[in-house]
Amino acid sequence: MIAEAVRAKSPRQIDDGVIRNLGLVGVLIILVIIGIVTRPELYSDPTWVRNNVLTILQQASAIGVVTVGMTFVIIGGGIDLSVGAIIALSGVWATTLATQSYGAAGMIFTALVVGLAVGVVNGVLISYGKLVPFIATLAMLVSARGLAAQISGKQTQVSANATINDIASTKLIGIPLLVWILAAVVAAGWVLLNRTTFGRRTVAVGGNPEAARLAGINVKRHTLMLYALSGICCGIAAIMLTSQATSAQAAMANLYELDAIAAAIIGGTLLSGGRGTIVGALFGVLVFSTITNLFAINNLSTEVQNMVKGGIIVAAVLIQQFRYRSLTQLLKR
Amino acid sequence: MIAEAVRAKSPRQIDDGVIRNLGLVGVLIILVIIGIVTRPELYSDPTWVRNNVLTILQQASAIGVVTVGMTFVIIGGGIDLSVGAIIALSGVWATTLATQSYGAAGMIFTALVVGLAVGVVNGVLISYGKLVPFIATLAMLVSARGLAAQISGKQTQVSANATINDIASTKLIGIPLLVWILAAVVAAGWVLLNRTTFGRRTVAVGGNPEAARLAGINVKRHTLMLYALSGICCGIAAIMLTSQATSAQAAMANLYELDAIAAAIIGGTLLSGGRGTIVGALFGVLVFSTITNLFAINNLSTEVQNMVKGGIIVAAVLIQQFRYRSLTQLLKR
Amino acid sequence: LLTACTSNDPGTDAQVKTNSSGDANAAPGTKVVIGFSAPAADHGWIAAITNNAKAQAGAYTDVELKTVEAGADAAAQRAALATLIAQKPTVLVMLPHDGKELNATGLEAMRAGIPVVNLDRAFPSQAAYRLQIKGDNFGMGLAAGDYIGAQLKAKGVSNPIIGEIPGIDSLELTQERTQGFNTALAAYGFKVANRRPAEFTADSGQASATALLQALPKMDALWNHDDDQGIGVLAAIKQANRSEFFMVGGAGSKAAIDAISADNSVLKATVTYSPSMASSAISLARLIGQGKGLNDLVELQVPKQITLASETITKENAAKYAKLGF
Amino acid sequence: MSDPSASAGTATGGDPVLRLTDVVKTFPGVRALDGVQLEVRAGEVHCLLGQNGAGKSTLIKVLAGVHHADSGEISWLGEPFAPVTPQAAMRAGIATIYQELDLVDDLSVAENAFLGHEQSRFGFTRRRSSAASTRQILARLGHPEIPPRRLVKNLPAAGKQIVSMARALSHDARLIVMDEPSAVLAHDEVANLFRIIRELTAQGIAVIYISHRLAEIREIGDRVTVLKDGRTTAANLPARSTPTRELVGRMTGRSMEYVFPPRRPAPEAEPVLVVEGLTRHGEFADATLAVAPGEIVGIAGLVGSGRSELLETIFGARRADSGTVTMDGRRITGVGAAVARGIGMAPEERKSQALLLDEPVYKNMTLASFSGFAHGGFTDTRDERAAALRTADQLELRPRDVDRPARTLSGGNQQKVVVGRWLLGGTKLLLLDEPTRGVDVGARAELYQVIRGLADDGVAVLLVSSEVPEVLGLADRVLVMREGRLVHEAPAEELDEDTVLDLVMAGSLLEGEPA
Ligand SMILES: Nc1ncnc2c1ncn2[C@@H]1O[C@H](COP(=O)(O)OP(=O)(O)OP(=O)(O)O)[C@@H](O)[C@H]1O
Ligand SMILES: Nc1ncnc2c1ncn2[C@@H]1O[C@H](COP(=O)(O)OP(=O)(O)OP(=O)(O)O)[C@@H](O)[C@H]1O
Ligand SMILES: [Mg+2]
Ligand SMILES: [Mg+2]
Repeated sequence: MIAEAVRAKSPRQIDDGVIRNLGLVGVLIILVIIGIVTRPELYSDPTWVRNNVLTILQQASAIGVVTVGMTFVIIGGGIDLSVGAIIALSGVWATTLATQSYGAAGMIFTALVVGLAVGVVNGVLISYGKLVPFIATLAMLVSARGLAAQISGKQTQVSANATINDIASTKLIGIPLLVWILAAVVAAGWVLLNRTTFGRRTVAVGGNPEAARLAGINVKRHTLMLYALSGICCGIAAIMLTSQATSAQAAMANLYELDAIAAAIIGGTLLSGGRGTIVGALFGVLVFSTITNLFAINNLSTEVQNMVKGGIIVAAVLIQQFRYRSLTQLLKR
Repeated sequence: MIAEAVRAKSPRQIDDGVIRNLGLVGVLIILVIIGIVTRPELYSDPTWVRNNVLTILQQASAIGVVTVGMTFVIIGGGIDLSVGAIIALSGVWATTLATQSYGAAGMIFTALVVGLAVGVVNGVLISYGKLVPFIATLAMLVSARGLAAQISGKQTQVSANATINDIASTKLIGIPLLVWILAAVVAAGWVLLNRTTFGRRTVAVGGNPEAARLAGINVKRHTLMLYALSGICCGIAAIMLTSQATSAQAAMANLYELDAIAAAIIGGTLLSGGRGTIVGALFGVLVFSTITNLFAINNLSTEVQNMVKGGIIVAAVLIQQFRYRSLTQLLKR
Repeated sequence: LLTACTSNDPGTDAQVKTNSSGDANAAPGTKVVIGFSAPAADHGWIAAITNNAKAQAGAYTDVELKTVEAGADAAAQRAALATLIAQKPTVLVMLPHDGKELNATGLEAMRAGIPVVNLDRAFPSQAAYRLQIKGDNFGMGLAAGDYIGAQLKAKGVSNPIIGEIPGIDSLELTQERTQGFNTALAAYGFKVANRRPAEFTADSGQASATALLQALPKMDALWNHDDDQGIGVLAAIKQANRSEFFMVGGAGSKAAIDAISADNSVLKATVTYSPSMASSAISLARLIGQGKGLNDLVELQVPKQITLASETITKENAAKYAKLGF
Repeated sequence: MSDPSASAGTATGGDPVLRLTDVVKTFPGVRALDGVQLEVRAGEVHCLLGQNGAGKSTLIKVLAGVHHADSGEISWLGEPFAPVTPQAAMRAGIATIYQELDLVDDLSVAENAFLGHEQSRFGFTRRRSSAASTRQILARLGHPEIPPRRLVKNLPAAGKQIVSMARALSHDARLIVMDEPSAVLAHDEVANLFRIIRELTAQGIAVIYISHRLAEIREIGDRVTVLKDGRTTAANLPARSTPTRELVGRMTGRSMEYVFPPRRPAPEAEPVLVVEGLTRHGEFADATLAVAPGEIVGIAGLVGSGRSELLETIFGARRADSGTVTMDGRRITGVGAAVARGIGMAPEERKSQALLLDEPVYKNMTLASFSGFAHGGFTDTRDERAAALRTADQLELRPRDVDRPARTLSGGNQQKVVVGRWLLGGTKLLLLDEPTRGVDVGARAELYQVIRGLADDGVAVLLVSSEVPEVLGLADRVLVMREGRLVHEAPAEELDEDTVLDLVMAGSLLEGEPA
């Protein structure tokens, strides 16, 4: 009987996602322990530790915002290779002399609108032009960086706007504004994915597009909106990065696409779509920025750093899988 | 009557792949026409045209070999982000002073073995370690480049071996040896995919791994072999590139993974696996290298070049789709 | 501080030298077609190289400049140069992606009878170029290390904590700079405490500097290889509220020189690696094309090798260098 | 949206709500609908009958706005009707349960039920209220135990079917179309379904019901329309009184009886397959059985009793917690070993477990045997194609075209491809899990002949089916499975349908489940 089948499976009640995230928390803890063991003198200073946590969070903020958008796109069955390029284009456009003359509001507005516009173009190409997402956004990557180089004359454009530049150094209740922005985007992303029709339809569109269509969902329009959302996230990230670097240039946010996709996947998002969690994606980003921090405080050379990094990523995923399996096993009893 | 309709001949008989490839040939022809229109004085010289074709083919040769391996991996339901890094590691390992002391054969052997070994590690992580291919090969990308940097001490290693260096300048029957190698790899790849049980398994494993497993195919072992195959292709490409540059370094073949994946997909390979063609992948590579050639003979600035390139890629895919649709329509009658 | 000097306007700050002082070489001579190729610019220094070359060529009535874009990597540059060589320019000026990887192309051009001016990144083979103009990467690190060593010694710091932010670490030029830096520091008995490479971009500079500052809660001196990424490095320092150390830059951008003369940040000096070498390369390529030599030299032809000295710009001499900033 | 005037009428006496005239729909190379006529009245259960590939699913997809008719007229509630999207059809009051499950695995039961028309406020889903509504619908469907917040991927196949039905009921529909809803349901579930259908028709809601099981049509149907090769060959036959001969004749163009091939006296032989104490915790326990060459052993049981899991574990596709499987005296440890020893399994879910949808039919048929056709690693597609064509003829595959992608076959024909795969190879033991699911009456008889023929040639067959008459008619020996345990074993001759049903249900009756 279905009744028994249903009862037999009750351990599943505890969400896969939650267990996976627990695994990532475990990975984070292990990374911190490695840090403590290797550099005890630093970790013995509470102020330093506090600052270190804030630094890690701050360095995760821009890429974290991008990853939230990316997670939506991937859950919806797509991929966005153009996020780094969108950031560059938004950042460069927001820091031209002309835009800067409109002040901070003008710059923020420009970055968001450029991000949104590029996202919409991606979305239209993919949903109505029927281009494979990989190809469409790869083409956009190339074009948007080209346009950014054209606009900036390949120069680093310094931001003269104190308000923009101050975003990166402002703190609220002791926590950097950038981290608040990340928190807000993650919270909004979580609500959007889990508590709105938009989010639920995203899962449907990515998980079973045919079923979504049969259920009367406008799959094309929804797909378009996902890329637009990713574009807006890139616009936000562009402002954050511009503020951090007090400048923008065509080569900024290099390879952010890889980092964002990797973070989303490590966080438990299925590359083929239909499943993923925002909190997991956040943890994915944190794992990467904690690894970077660990390398920095141990002064590893680039080549050793790279060799080790691959190993850590593999280990992290294996630990997470192991925890996942053993936990489900445990809960089954 | 259905029976009659069937006898009328199902158009599916004419392979989707063939029609798609016809579309890509169309794209190539259009690109050449653009070249003729923009630089008629060059195209009026038959020797130049002949040389230009050979140049395009030669530039396509190393990436073409990589793309063949990548196409197998993708058809088999995976992805290999580490191809560029494998090339770098193979190339660097093959050009250390120690290896060079074994002569050309030693260098070639080293490159192939290193490529194979890294591919096997990828395969083991993915099939037996159950890592997502994206993450496993991304980790490998980072590690292999790190190792290559370590081995080379971040120096460009010059090849002192005349045999190796001559590969790039040798011609057989007027056609560069590198082009012959590409032709051989493509031919072998085509036979392997379309005429052997290995190819059949690849399609099954990528198309429906559960069905393949239940049909008695050893999905894990096969997956491992696919990454090993990709690794060997990278080893071959490493020798080709080393010969062309008469040197190798840790940063060589940068972003080849993106180019190879893009070429495979443009050639009609499904990113989700289960479908793809070797000939299409070759055409995909040729489209990219013809675009580069077009830019070079028109001396476009990098930024304009990039802006235009995205547009050309989109247009190429749209043309191909259009031709695909109208051809199937035509054949329906 | 940096806010006043956006470099959004390429061209105006290009460095041009016309020999105006009644020099015989300045007089128009036979027409020279100069082929030029440099890697795709995605940061300030390379962009300045191309701009300088164009501006310098524009200053001569007898020079025609044919530039080809070098694309994304050595392979692309090889392909681009193949088409350029086919057009038989009088002289070829080339800043390769990688000197070793493009050595073969240099040889090919020389064999085809086209003198090659090899800019910045050296060809290993002597036969591959007619003239080599290089910045001094090792010397740059040496200069930075010397400045830092001297300053710290003067201050009487015995066991200084020194940070380093190089550019893209896989490049050989980065290696040479770092080696020079370490050599100079070793002379003072100092060494680098932490080294976080960036990617020649401001945002990567910010990220690397943030990591470095976190790893070194107290620091005495910092060398940042590249003033363009230095914009981000300085931003990170400000965001971290740190000022207990001083910083030395690299390359010599206008923004950096201005900051040094304003003396209101941790940036106290920068060691030059001037993109003006592109202007010089065009001038000398013209002379080679016309078979002329350098006036102050006894020899009748342009010499085979020129290595620019890396100079240290400090508050004291900043005014003099202001016009060379890029 | 129940219409009080309609609900007053008798089941067959309502006004016509839907009328199709000369509807044509072509796919590349196939005229799937070739002039269909259909009339459905309010409050009736209108059955669609037809062989696999006759066009039934295509017809209902035209109604649902998934496909668009090439020509012909549809009138709905007296108005011309041509739904452009599924949404349009739903808004017009037509809800559909598709033949292929159309659920989203990673959404909950409630979210699936209300997908596309979520209960929401300002875009925020109203989780509590939609859970409550879902619970209500599930209770109505006789399954209050399915938690609305459970992810659908964690439900067994039958549970998924219930969710599909819940989705149809969540719409305020005036016509509900059901495409083979009973295919994955067991006996008691079907009774449940019929109860709901009766409730619906009593409210004046019209139902179009598609099934290959004639007995069901007799029980629930009011009128029958028969399709053959995309055409209506008979319309509005009385469902209860039309003789089977006539129905089958109209479907197939020849007269055929629903008969089982005669059994031969079982040869005395040592068993090839021996299963001892096989256990997977939570699925089945202590299964001990043996199958001899030339013998057909059937396993009867309710949906969810663990039969599929048992079969898959025997095949090595799942790892046993304890117990052993031996074939010809050799242990089976994994699928590779099983296939190498000559075991073949036709799994339960053809789309996810068996088919390469984009590959041609012949490659699907030879998926387990292509290396046998190969010479030195090089495939021989000519031989493969020929062999596939022979099997296709055996199973009446239609269209008889082995080069067409499996995706374009009708549901029943896809099932034939999956079964055909194992008829091709030289298997010594065949594990068949619901081999006739969705297969039409005519082809079913053929399939029985083929299976019996194999047994006569010495192949051992272990068969799982939710249709008790099939198990009784085809098998030599029957095992009854209840809640993961084999509770009874007897020669098929000694059992009848009622006895088996009693044995099968005992557990659930004790638990007081609604019958
Ligand atoms: N998407 C498609 N492309 C091409 N042909 C198709 C497609 N869908 C269905 N067909 C063809 O249309 C015909 C009718 O198929 P349909 O699914 O309507 O049959 P059915 O009566 O539902 O059969 P079954 O009882 O097996 O479910 C078949 O020949 C089938 O192969
Ligand atoms: N994906 C799954 N994960 C864990 N347990 C499962 C899964 N699917 C089924 N089960 C368990 O296995 C038991 C049997 O499931 P299933 O419904 O497949 O049985 P069955 O007898 O083969 O029925 P049928 O084949 O008629 O649908 C159920 O009680 C259920 O608890
Ligand atoms: Mg059907
Ligand atoms: Mg089952």
